Amino acid sequence: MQTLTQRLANPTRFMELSGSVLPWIAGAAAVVIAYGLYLAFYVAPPDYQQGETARIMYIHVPCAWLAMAVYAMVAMSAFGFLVFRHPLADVSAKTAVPLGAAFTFLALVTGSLWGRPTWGTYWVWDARLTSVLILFFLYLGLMALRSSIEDESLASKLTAILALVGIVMLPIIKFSVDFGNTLHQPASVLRVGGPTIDTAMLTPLLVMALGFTLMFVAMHFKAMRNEILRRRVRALQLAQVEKAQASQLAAAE
Amino acid sequence: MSAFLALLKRDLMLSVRQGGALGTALGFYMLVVTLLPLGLGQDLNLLSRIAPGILWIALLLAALLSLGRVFSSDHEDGTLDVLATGRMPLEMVVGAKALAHWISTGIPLALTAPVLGLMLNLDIAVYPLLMATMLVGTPAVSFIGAVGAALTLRSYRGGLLIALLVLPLYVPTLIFGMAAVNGLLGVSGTSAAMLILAALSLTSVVLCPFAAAAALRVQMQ
Amino acid sequence: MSAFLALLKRDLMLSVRQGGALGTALGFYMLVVTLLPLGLGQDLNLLSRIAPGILWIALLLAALLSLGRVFSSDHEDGTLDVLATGRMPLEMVVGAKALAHWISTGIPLALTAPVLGLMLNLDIAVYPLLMATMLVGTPAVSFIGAVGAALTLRSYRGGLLIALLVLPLYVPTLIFGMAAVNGLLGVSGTSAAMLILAALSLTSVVLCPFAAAAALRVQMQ
Amino acid sequence: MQLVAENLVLERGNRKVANDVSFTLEGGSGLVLTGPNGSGKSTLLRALAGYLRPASGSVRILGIGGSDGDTGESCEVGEVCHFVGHLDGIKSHLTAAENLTFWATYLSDRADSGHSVAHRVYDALEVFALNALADIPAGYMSAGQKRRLGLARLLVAHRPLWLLDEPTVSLDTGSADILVKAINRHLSDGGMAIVATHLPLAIEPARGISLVRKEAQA
Amino acid sequence: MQLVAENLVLERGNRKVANDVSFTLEGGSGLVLTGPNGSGKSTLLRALAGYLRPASGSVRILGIGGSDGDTGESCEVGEVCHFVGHLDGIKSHLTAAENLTFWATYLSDRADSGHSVAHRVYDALEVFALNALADIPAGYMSAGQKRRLGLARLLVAHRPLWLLDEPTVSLDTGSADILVKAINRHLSDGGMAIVATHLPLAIEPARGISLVRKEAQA
Ligand code: HEM
Ligand SMILES: Nc1ncnc2c1ncn2[C@@H]1O[C@H](COP(=O)(O)OP(=O)(O)OP(=O)(O)O)[C@@H](O)[C@H]1O
Ligand SMILES: Nc1ncnc2c1ncn2[C@@H]1O[C@H](COP(=O)(O)OP(=O)(O)OP(=O)(O)O)[C@@H](O)[C@H]1O
Ligand SMILES: [Mg+2]
Ligand SMILES: [Mg+2]
Repeated sequence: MQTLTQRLANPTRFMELSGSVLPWIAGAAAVVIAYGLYLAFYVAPPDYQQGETARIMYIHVPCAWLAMAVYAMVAMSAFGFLVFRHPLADVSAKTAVPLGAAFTFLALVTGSLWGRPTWGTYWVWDARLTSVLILFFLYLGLMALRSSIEDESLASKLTAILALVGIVMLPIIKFSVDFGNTLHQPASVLRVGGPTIDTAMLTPLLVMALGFTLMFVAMHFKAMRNEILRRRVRALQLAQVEKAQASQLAAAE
Repeated sequence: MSAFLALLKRDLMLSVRQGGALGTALGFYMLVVTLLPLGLGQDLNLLSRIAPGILWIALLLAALLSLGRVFSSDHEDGTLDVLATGRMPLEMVVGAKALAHWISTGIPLALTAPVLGLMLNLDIAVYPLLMATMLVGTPAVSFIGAVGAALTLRSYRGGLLIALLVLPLYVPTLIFGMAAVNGLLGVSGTSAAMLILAALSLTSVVLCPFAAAAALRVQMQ
Repeated sequence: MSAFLALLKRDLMLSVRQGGALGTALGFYMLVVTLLPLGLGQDLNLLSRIAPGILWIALLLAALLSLGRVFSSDHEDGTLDVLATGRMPLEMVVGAKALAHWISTGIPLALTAPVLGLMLNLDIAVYPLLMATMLVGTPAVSFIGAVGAALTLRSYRGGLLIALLVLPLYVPTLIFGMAAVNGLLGVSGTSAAMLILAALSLTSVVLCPFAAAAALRVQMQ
Repeated sequence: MQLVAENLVLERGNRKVANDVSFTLEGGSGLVLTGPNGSGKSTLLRALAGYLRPASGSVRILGIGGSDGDTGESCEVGEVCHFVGHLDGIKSHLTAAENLTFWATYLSDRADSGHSVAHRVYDALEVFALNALADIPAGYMSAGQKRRLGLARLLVAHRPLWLLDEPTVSLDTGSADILVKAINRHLSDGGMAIVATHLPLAIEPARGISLVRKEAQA
Repeated sequence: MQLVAENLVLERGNRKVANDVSFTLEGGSGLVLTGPNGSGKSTLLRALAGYLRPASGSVRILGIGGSDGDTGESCEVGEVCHFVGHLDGIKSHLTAAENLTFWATYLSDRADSGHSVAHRVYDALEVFALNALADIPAGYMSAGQKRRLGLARLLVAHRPLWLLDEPTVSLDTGSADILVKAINRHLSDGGMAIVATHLPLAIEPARGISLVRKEAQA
């Protein structure tokens, strides 16, 4: 008997299944984010130090979390592809990279925008900010390597290896606030010993985080479906070229 | 002329095909700038003070290192031999390839500098001037670099050896580029520095192809 | 074992023959450090303050860029195919080549740093520590770099693409190297940073050959 | 000693270039691969050497190991073969002798321990008429001289299986004869050789396999 | 039209590899260079193409230029020849058609203005049986396919003189025939061809020059 993952890993099954759940996930993401925004702007109190600007947090923090979570997912997919040689794992890794890069970019931009009023500058070179920037470069490296190789299956394997090597950076980013002096807030939610943040702010934050995660899942499914279709079209085209070639060669000989 | 354009077009095409030359040079540029604060500490005053110099030097390195295989890849697969037959002189071949390098690398690098300036806390007022000096100065970078690439055609050390040969030749460009940006010399001094920079670029565009072609010829035996 | 030594010896021999690998990396190192005062102005206080960071970063670049063709030159002339036959696993091949790179480039670069420190007006008291961190840290540079070189075996962007892939991975080495030199953390902090640096090097010596060999294998089809 | 290839299916960029190739090669005999350009000779050789993973099927070599204490079970082909492809594996900055000395040390096996490295290198240079060029950097050699140097590698270390991809390219007739003699001597010593070629070669005893260009497959 | 080589002395690394070579080649006829490995065939061809400066002697081509208004005086051989050496001059990142299109544009001469670039490329691909591979990157081709693509360059632009260094390397017999036919057609159209080869090739009309290995000279 096949396990659930095995059944899901069949591209055809995946297309059917993702096709039917995609609208629901997308809808849920929209609803949760809308509710989260409502909570963030109308219910949550302004920060006693930073005032209204603190509301950027409800976008910034989910983006920052996803930036790291997506990389973990890319690495897991890469592992799955290298070990089990399953094409779907590669599709997943390939399509998650640009999304992860986008979330990282958003975390950087929202952070910078927030930094201007609170720290008086768009950018400081502390460990946390720099390490997120480095994560962004890792994503860029994955994309650059993949695009630099013409042979698709080769490109997949090489990027998978790089993704696995890069995973050593994740703990460094996560714990960068803990060593060295930094302007950035230390973790107050995802920390050993439970969150230290006020519930009035924690709830909207968690709702937004959930909404963003759902949004990521929806976009990832959509991108994966596109990629699978693209590969099918390519295979068909190749087969046609092949046929034409074969008949031509036969005629030539 | 059509041969010149064909070569220019092919080189630009290859620079796109072969794994985004552009993206890589830009990525290198950004990474070098990112590493600096890690090495120097995060003192923003310090950083904004050294920013223009750092940006210029990192640009020189990124442009230079992407030049490495401009000729040697053509030499290794026999293309250079064929390019040397026909009526277009080798000097024009060098010109086309250096021009392609400027378009595909020099210009984009110059245009990225402001973004990096932001991260180094560089005064926004300096951006237009910085970009202008870079746009005016990078032709010299590409054409002088081509001489280095030609000289190291058959050397296995490629990239680094070129750097060694060519970086000293970049000193005038760097000095006048910095002089123009820093505006140490006042407004009239700035425009004088820009003029000199332009003269440097023009001179290298005219003279370097001859040196590079001569270097290629002796190595094509 | 004799195969490992034979390969190590050949790589060292080639690095001497092929136009002085060593000289080139050193020359690059020196040039970058020399260009800095030109770009930054010759404020000696400023220079001596940024010296350790600059020396480390320039070392990373010089080491990295000399790695570019470690595998690809062997690939292009068919040597890699032959190295892969026989009983020595590809992991050991990678190990031998990375080790050769460390010996021929990493160590000399670390030993040159004080000379350049002199030019940057660096406090003499810092020299032993600076050299020690570099000696301890450079194995990580060579072995992590080998992964980058293996990943870009067939890419035509060589040098720069490696830099893009590998520089982010050098960040921990750079950070702890700087932490150890700056002694910001006090004596005990310095030795802790040194230990971490050594751990980074050891880990990369052990793990990187596997990643690099895997990358080579998929490209040797 | 026996090389067994079973139902090999080889793919290049998602296209099948060999479908269901099976053969057995006994120690002491050769196999000549022929076929038009693009029919998959090089691909097959690379798959046999283990560089290319077959889409399905297997290659095994049986009965090796008497000499170095293996169990005599099947083992990886890559470990017991010489592969000479389109590229020579020669460093142009090293002299002919240095190139061969490196390969002799790197590739040497317990079976070679009878002869010193220098001795084996000298013999190999001798056979391929390269002694006059021993101290000349390979970068200064003509195409055929370089090819001969690449082939001399076959003699500096013992390997039961030789995989040769168009070995006579650039060789003059005299050199081609030398090569054929070396192959035949290897076979008569109980070795095996698989040679892809477009020219008729007097390899004995040898069977031939002729590859055809594959039709398109979905 | 006439190619005149007079008293050519060629040196490689301070060693003479050709001493006092002289010949005249008339339009419409070929010349086949033979000789053992290292006898200087490639060196002679490179000297004719102008890559290598002869230690003494001269190469001139006379009577070219009726077509493009030159004075009919002698001119540089490099400008009017096709050179195909051991390397193909093919970019593996470009497809077959893109490679040829580039060469057709780059090399085209006034004599070619009758046919469009696309047309010439199409014809050349056709002749060398490469049309099926037109849109495949050259990096994916087999050794022989790549060689054929390198040779197809001969047909995308007109040049009176062809210099070919072992052009049949890696070609199967069918492809070698195609090449010989193309050379013979070029000769019958009044062109000239100089071919270095180790195999007998049916080039007509052609004289042969056989080089011998030079003894070491101080
Ligand atoms: C470009 C600049 C910034 C970047 C790259 C960045 C990055 C990050 C990252 C990666 C996290 C997730 C931390 C974790 O879960 O451990 C985070 C969380 C957070 N950031 Fe930022 N940040 C930036 C600027 C700012 C600024 C200016 C502020 C406000 C002063 C800020 C406030 C926060 C807060 C409050 C959290 C939540 C911490 C927690 O509760 O776990 N960030 N940021
Ligand atoms: N770059 C070089 N530097 C010094 N000597 C060289 C160089 N290239 C070739 N030679 C020497 O010149 C001689 C002639 O070489 P050439 O390549 O012309 O021979 P060839 O007739 O083409 O041989 P083959 O049939 O092997 O291709 C050889 O002895 C060779 O060693
Ligand atoms: N790296 C590659 N990627 C994709 N396809 C390839 C690759 N290498 C070869 N091919 C294709 O595989 C087929 C077989 O190629 P192969 O090199 O095995 O042929 P061959 O029999 O050795 O030909 P030749 O006689 O020309 O050397 C060819 O059609 C070729 O186009
Ligand atoms: Mg082949
Ligand atoms: Mg030759």
